[in-house]
Amino acid sequence: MTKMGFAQAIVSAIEQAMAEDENVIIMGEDVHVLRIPKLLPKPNLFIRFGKERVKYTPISESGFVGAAVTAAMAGLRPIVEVLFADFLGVTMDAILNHAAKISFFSGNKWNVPLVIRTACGGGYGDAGQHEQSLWGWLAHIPGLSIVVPSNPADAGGLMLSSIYEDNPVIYFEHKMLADYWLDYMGSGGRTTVSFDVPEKGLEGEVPDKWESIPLGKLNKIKGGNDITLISVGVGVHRSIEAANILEEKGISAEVLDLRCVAPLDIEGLKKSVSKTEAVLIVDEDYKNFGLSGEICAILLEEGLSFKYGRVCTENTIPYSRELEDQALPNTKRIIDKAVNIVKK
Amino acid sequence: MTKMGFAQAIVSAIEQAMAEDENVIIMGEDVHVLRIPKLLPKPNLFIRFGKERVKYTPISESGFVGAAVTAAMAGLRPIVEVLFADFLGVTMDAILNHAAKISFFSGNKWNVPLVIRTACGGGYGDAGQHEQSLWGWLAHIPGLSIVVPSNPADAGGLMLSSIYEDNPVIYFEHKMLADYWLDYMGSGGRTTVSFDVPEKGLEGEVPDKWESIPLGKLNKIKGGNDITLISVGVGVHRSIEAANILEEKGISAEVLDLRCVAPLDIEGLKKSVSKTEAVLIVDEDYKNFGLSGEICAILLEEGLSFKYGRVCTENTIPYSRELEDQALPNTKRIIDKAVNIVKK
Amino acid sequence: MVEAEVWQLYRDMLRSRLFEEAVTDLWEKGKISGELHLGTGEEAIIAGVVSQLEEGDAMAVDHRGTPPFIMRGIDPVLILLEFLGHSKGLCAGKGGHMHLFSKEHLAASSGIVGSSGPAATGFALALKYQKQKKIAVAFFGEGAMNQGMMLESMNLASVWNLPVLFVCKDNDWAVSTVTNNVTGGKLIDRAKGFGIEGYEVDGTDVEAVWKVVNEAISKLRNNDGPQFIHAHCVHMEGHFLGDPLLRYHRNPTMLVEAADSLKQYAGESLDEVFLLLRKIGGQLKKKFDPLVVTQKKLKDNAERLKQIEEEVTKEIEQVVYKTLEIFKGGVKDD
Amino acid sequence: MVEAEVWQLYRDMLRSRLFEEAVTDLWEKGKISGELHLGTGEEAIIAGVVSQLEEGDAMAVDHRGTPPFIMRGIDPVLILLEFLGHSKGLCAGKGGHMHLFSKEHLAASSGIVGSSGPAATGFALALKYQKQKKIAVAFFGEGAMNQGMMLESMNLASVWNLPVLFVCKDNDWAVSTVTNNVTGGKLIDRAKGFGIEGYEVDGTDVEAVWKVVNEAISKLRNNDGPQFIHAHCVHMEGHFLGDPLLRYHRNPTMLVEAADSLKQYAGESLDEVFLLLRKIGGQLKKKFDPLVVTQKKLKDNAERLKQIEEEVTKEIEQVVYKTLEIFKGGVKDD
Ligand SMILES: Cc1ncc(C[n+]2csc(CCOP(=O)(O)OP(=O)(O)O)c2C)c(N)n1
Ligand SMILES: Cc1ncc(C[n+]2csc(CCOP(=O)(O)OP(=O)(O)O)c2C)c(N)n1
Ligand SMILES: [Mg+2]
Ligand SMILES: [Mg+2]
Repeated sequence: MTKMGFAQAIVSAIEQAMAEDENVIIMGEDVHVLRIPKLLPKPNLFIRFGKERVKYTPISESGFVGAAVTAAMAGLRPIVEVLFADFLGVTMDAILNHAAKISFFSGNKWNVPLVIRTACGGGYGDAGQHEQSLWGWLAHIPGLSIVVPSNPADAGGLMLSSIYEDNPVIYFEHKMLADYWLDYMGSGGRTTVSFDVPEKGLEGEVPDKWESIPLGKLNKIKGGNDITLISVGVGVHRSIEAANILEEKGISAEVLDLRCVAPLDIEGLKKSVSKTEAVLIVDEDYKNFGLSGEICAILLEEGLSFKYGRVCTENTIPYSRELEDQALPNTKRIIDKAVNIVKK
Repeated sequence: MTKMGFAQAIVSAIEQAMAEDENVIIMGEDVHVLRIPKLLPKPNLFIRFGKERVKYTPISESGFVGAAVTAAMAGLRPIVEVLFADFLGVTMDAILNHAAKISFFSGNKWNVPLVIRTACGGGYGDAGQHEQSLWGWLAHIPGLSIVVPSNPADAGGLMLSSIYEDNPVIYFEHKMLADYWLDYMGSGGRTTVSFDVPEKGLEGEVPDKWESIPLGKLNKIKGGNDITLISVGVGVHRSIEAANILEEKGISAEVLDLRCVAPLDIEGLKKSVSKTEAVLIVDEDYKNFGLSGEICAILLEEGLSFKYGRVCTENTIPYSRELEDQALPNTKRIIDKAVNIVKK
Repeated sequence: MVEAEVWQLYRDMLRSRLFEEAVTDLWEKGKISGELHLGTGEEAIIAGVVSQLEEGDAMAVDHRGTPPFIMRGIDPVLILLEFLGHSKGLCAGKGGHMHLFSKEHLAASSGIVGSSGPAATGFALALKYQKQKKIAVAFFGEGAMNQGMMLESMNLASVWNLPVLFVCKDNDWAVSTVTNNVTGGKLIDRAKGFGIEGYEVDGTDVEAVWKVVNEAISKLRNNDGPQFIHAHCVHMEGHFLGDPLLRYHRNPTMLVEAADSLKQYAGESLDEVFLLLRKIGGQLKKKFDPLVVTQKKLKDNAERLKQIEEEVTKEIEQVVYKTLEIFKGGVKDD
Repeated sequence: MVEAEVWQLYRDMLRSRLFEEAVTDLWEKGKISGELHLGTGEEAIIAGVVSQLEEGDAMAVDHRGTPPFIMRGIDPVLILLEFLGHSKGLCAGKGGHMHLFSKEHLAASSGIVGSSGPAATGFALALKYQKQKKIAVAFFGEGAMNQGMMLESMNLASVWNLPVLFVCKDNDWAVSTVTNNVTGGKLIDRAKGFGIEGYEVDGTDVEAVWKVVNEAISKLRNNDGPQFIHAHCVHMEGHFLGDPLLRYHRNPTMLVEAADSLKQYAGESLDEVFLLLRKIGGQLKKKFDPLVVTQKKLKDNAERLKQIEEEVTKEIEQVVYKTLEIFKGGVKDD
C-alpha cells in the first residue's frame, strides 16, 4: 500500500498497462504535456513511452476518436482522451454510431476495446460548457460501459479493467479530484482561490500493483438503515459528508458509490434499498432522463417499494461561483432532501 | 376539417408558417426534392418559396446546424433538417453546447428560436444506424423541447407551435408515419414489401387552418382504469392496439400520448396514474437512462405509488426484419407486460 | 511498372456487377429490406484499388459496400445471407448491407457519410504502429468531402504520415443534390490544403484507375504519406434502388402530371427540379458504364469475353442457389 | 483606399490591453473564476478588424472574447461585472468570460474550439437573407483550423456566397501543442480548397492588418463571397492565465528539478518537452507585442502617445472603480 493522488493513480494504472501490453496507446490533445504542472516528476507517460505510444493530436475530436475506434478493431487498445466531457458532443457520431454499435453489427465477431477518457464536473467556476458530467447521458446508448471513480484506489483499478475490457468504456475523471486539472482550470497557480475538494477523493491508499476492479460492482462506503444515498464521483463525497451530518440528526444513511453508471449493480442496489426502503440519488449529471430516473425504474422493476428523491444538476451550470454552488448537488441540498424523504 | 397524411400535415403547417412569417426558412440536405415521390403535386416548399427560403445544404450537419443556431439568434426562425435522428450524433455539439445553452448563458437576453426536424424510428429493416429514436436521450439536455407527434393533426399543430416557440425544439418525425419516408427508405417503390404501418397515424382529419398545439400537453387517447399505457409516436398506436386486445382480456387500459417528451405533462400523468395505479411505458427509444426511467422518477417524486413496467428498445436495432420486430416495442410485448403488471 | 491485368480486372468488375444484379432481383422480390445502395457504375474504381491490396491491408467502406467486399474475396454466400438477414450471414443478420464487417479482412463499413475517413485512418494508425507495412483504403463519395470528420481525418493521416489511400468516387450527386452546387473549390485542392497529393482520373476506365492507384499505393508502401484519388463515375441505378428521381425519369407521364399541377409555382425553383430530372437521365448512358467501357477495350477477343461472362454468370448463379438453400433451411442460430 | 487611422487603432488596442491587465489583477486576487484566456498579443488583429465593422455587422468570437467585445464598444463595466459573476453583468453572471453575448451587437462567444465558424456563417446567412448588406466576422485560432465544423463552415460560406470574414489568429500554439506539428498543408491553401481567397499578414502590425482587412471587407460588402485572413501573432500570457508552461519558464529552478527527476527517461521525448519550454519562452519578446510595435511606429509624437495612455488609463481605472462599487453593493437581482 502506498499513497497516491487521484490523477496520479489513473496515470499509474495506465503506465502499468502500457508496460504490460504494447498494444495500449494513448492519444489526445496535449497528452505530451498535460500533466506537467504537478506530475512531471512522477510518471510522465509521454517521456517514458515516447511519441508513438503517447500521441498528441490536432483539435479534431471527431476524426481522432473515429480513428481510435478502428485502431482498436485492428488490435490496439487505445485510450483516447477527449479533454472535457463537454467536448464529447463533437465526437458523438463516433461514439453513438460506431464505437457502441460495431460489435453488435458484426454479429459479435469484432470488438472495440477502446477507452475514452474524459475530464468532467464542476465546482471551480468554468460554467456549463466546460463543467458537464453527462455520464447518464452516455449510458443511454447500448453497448457502452460508463466508469466514474471517486477515489484513487478505484480510479486506478477501474482504469486497468477499462483498458482490458473488450468493449468501449467511457471513463470520467472528475476535475475536483484530479489535482492537475484543478490546478490547470481552476486555480491556475493562484493561492487566492479555494475549492470544495473532497480530501478522500483527492488522495488515498492504493495497492502497490494495480489489479482490475470489475466493472459494474458498487462499493458500499458507509452502512445505514434509514435511507440509501446513491452517487458517483464527487457526489459520493458530498453524500458521505451529508450522511455524517444526518447521523447527528438521528438519520442513519447508507452510502453507495456506484463506480460504474453502466452496467449498474442491480443486486447491490436491491440489497441496500430493500433494507432502507428509501432512496436518494445524488447526481452531478442533469436530473432529467438520466441516472436518477434509471435507478428508480430498475428498483421498481425489481419489485421494491421505497421513498424516493433526487438531488441533481437541473439546468445549465451558471458561471457565477455562487450560482454554481447552488446548481451543483451540495451537501446542504442532500441533507434537506434526505430529511424530507425520511420524514415522508 | 380535411384529411391529410402525416408528412403532408407537417409540410402544410410549415407552409402556413412560411406564408405568415418571412423569417421562417428551412434548410437541410435535399430539402428541394426530398418530398418529390408523393408530395410533388401537393405543397412543395422549394418550388413555392424558392431556394433562398428552402436551402439545400452539403453533407455538413455540424456546420449547418451550428449556423442555424446563430441564424435564429439573428432574427430568423430556421427549421433545420437533419435527415435522420441517428445523424444528430454529428451535430451534437451544436445542440448540446450551443442551441441548448445560449439563452441561459446570455442571461436570458437572447433566444434561439430553432426547430431541428429529424426523421426517426424503425420497422422497415434499415438497422440500428438509421432507425434510432433518441428522443429521451436529447431530453436529458436542459434547454430543449422535444416533440414526437403520432398523427397528422398533432403533427401539424405541434410543428406550428415548434416554429413559433422561442427556444430550440427537436421535432421527431417517425418514418413509419411519414409516407414519403417509408416510400423512400422502406419500399423504394416496391409492392413486394409491407410494413406494420399504423393507419391512424399515417392519415387523418386535420383542421383547415393550423393552430398551435401547446408543447407539454399530453393527449388521452383512450380512457381506462386498470393500467396507464404511456407512449409517443408509433408506440401510441401499438399501445392502442394492445389496449383493445387487453380490453378483451378484461383489462381496462388508459392510453396516453405524451406528444412531447420535454417538457413532460406532469399533471396529466399524475391524473391518470393516481387513478390506475399501474404504469407501462412503451418507448421505441432505448430503455436505459431515458423516458421510461424519467416518468417513473417524476411519479414517485409526486408521491404516487404504482406498479410499473416498460417495453422499450433494449439494444442496437438489428438488420434482420425478424430480429428487428422483436427488438422494437411490438403489440405482443406490450400486452404481455401489461398483463404481467396488472396481475402483480 | 507492372501492367494492369485488364482481363482480371474485368472479371472482378463483372463478378461484382452480376452479384449486385442478383441482389437487385432479390430486393425487388421483397427479400431484402431497407435502402439498398448499389455500387453499379463504380466498379472500375473499386477494382482498380482492391485488386492491388495485399493480405493484411485494411479497407473502410461507405454505404456502397458490396463491390469492395465482393472483390476483396469475402465469401459472396455469406454476404448474400447477410442481405437476407440470416443468422449465418457475414454478420449474423445483425448488420445488413450497410454494415458489413469482416475482421479477418480488416474490412469495415458504415452508413454514416464521411466516417470511412477516420476509420481508414485508425486502421492505418494501428498497422503502422504494429510495423506491418500495410495500407488502409477509405472509399467514399464526393458528398463526403463536405463532412467535417472526413476533412479532419485527411489532416490526421497527413501529419502522422499514415498509409491511407483516400478514394473519392465522384458521381456528381449526393442523393438528389448536385454536389457541385454545394461544394466550394476543387477536391484536389482540398487534399492539398491538408498536405496530401492527389490524382484525378476517369473512374470508368479501369486501366487508368489501376495506373494512378498503382503509383499512389507504391508511395504509400514507401511511407510517403497519404494519397488522394479523385475518380469520376456515375451510378447506374441512381442513389439507391427505387431512387424516386429515377422513377420519375422512367415514367415520363408521372412527370408531366406533376409539372401540370405545379404550374402555378412556375419559376426558377421549378426549373431547377426539372433540371435535376433531366440530369439524372443524362447520366444513365451506356458510355459511362465501366463494364461497357472495358468490354469495348477487350472486344478484339470476343471469345474470351464470352467465356468470362459465362464463368462468372455461373459462379453467381451458384452463389444465389447456395444462399437460398441455406436460407430455406430456416433461420437457425448455432 | 481610406487610410488606417493608426492613432485610433492604437487607442483601441491600449484600451483592450489595460482592461485585460485589470482583469488579470482581479483574477490573481481570486475574484474571477475559471480558466481565463486573454487576448493580449492579438490586439492588432482584433483592432484591425473590429474598427472596420459597422452597426449591424455580427461577430462570433472564440475563448478570447474580451478584446473584440471591448473594441466593439460594449460597456466594459458590464463585461467586468460579468467576469465577477455579478447578476448585473452583461449576461447576468451566467455566462462568464468564455460565454459573452450581446444581442444588440450581434456578438456571440463560445468556448468550443471551431464553433465560431458555423456561428459567423449563420449570422451572415441571416443578414444576407434579410438583405441587410452587413457582414459577419469569425475570430478563431489556427488550432481551430483542424476542427471539422470550422472547415465545413468555410465551405458553406463559400457555396452560399456569404459575407463572412474568417479571421485566423495564428499564435503557433494550441494550448501546449505546437500547431505546426499537427497541421498538414498551408492554411491559405485550405481556404482555397473551399474556394475562399486568403490573405496572410503580420498580425502584430495593426496597419498591415487593417489594410488587408479593409480590402477583404470591401469585397465582402461587394458580395464577393467569404474572405480568409491568416494573421500571425503571439500570446503574451501563454494559453491562459497561470499557463503551466509559463510557470516553468518563469521558475527555472522548478525546471531543473523536474529535469533531474526525469533523467532516467532522457531521450527524444524529453527533449521535445524541453523544446516546448524554450519555445514558449522565446515568444514572450517585446518585439512581438503589437502595442510595442505600434508605439514604435508612433514614437515621433511622444506627447500624443503619453496623452492617450493617460486618458485610457484613467478610463479603465474608472471602469474598475465603477464595477467594484456596483459589486460591493452586493448581488441583487432586479
Ligand atoms: C452523416 C450523414 N448524413 C447524411 C446521410 C444520408 N446520406 C446517405 S448517402 C448520402 C449521399 C452521399 O453522397 P456521396 O458521399 O457523394 O456518396 P454517393 O451516395 O453519391 O455514392 C446521404 C446524404 C448519412 N448517411 N450520414
Ligand atoms: C472542441 C474543443 N476541443 C478542445 C478544447 C480545449 N481547448 C480550448 S482552447 C484550445 C486551443 C485552441 O487553439 P487555437 O484555436 O489555436 O486558439 P488559441 O488558444 O491559440 O488562441 C483547446 C484545445 C475546446 N475548448 N473545444
Ligand atoms: Mg456522390
Ligand atoms: Mg493558437
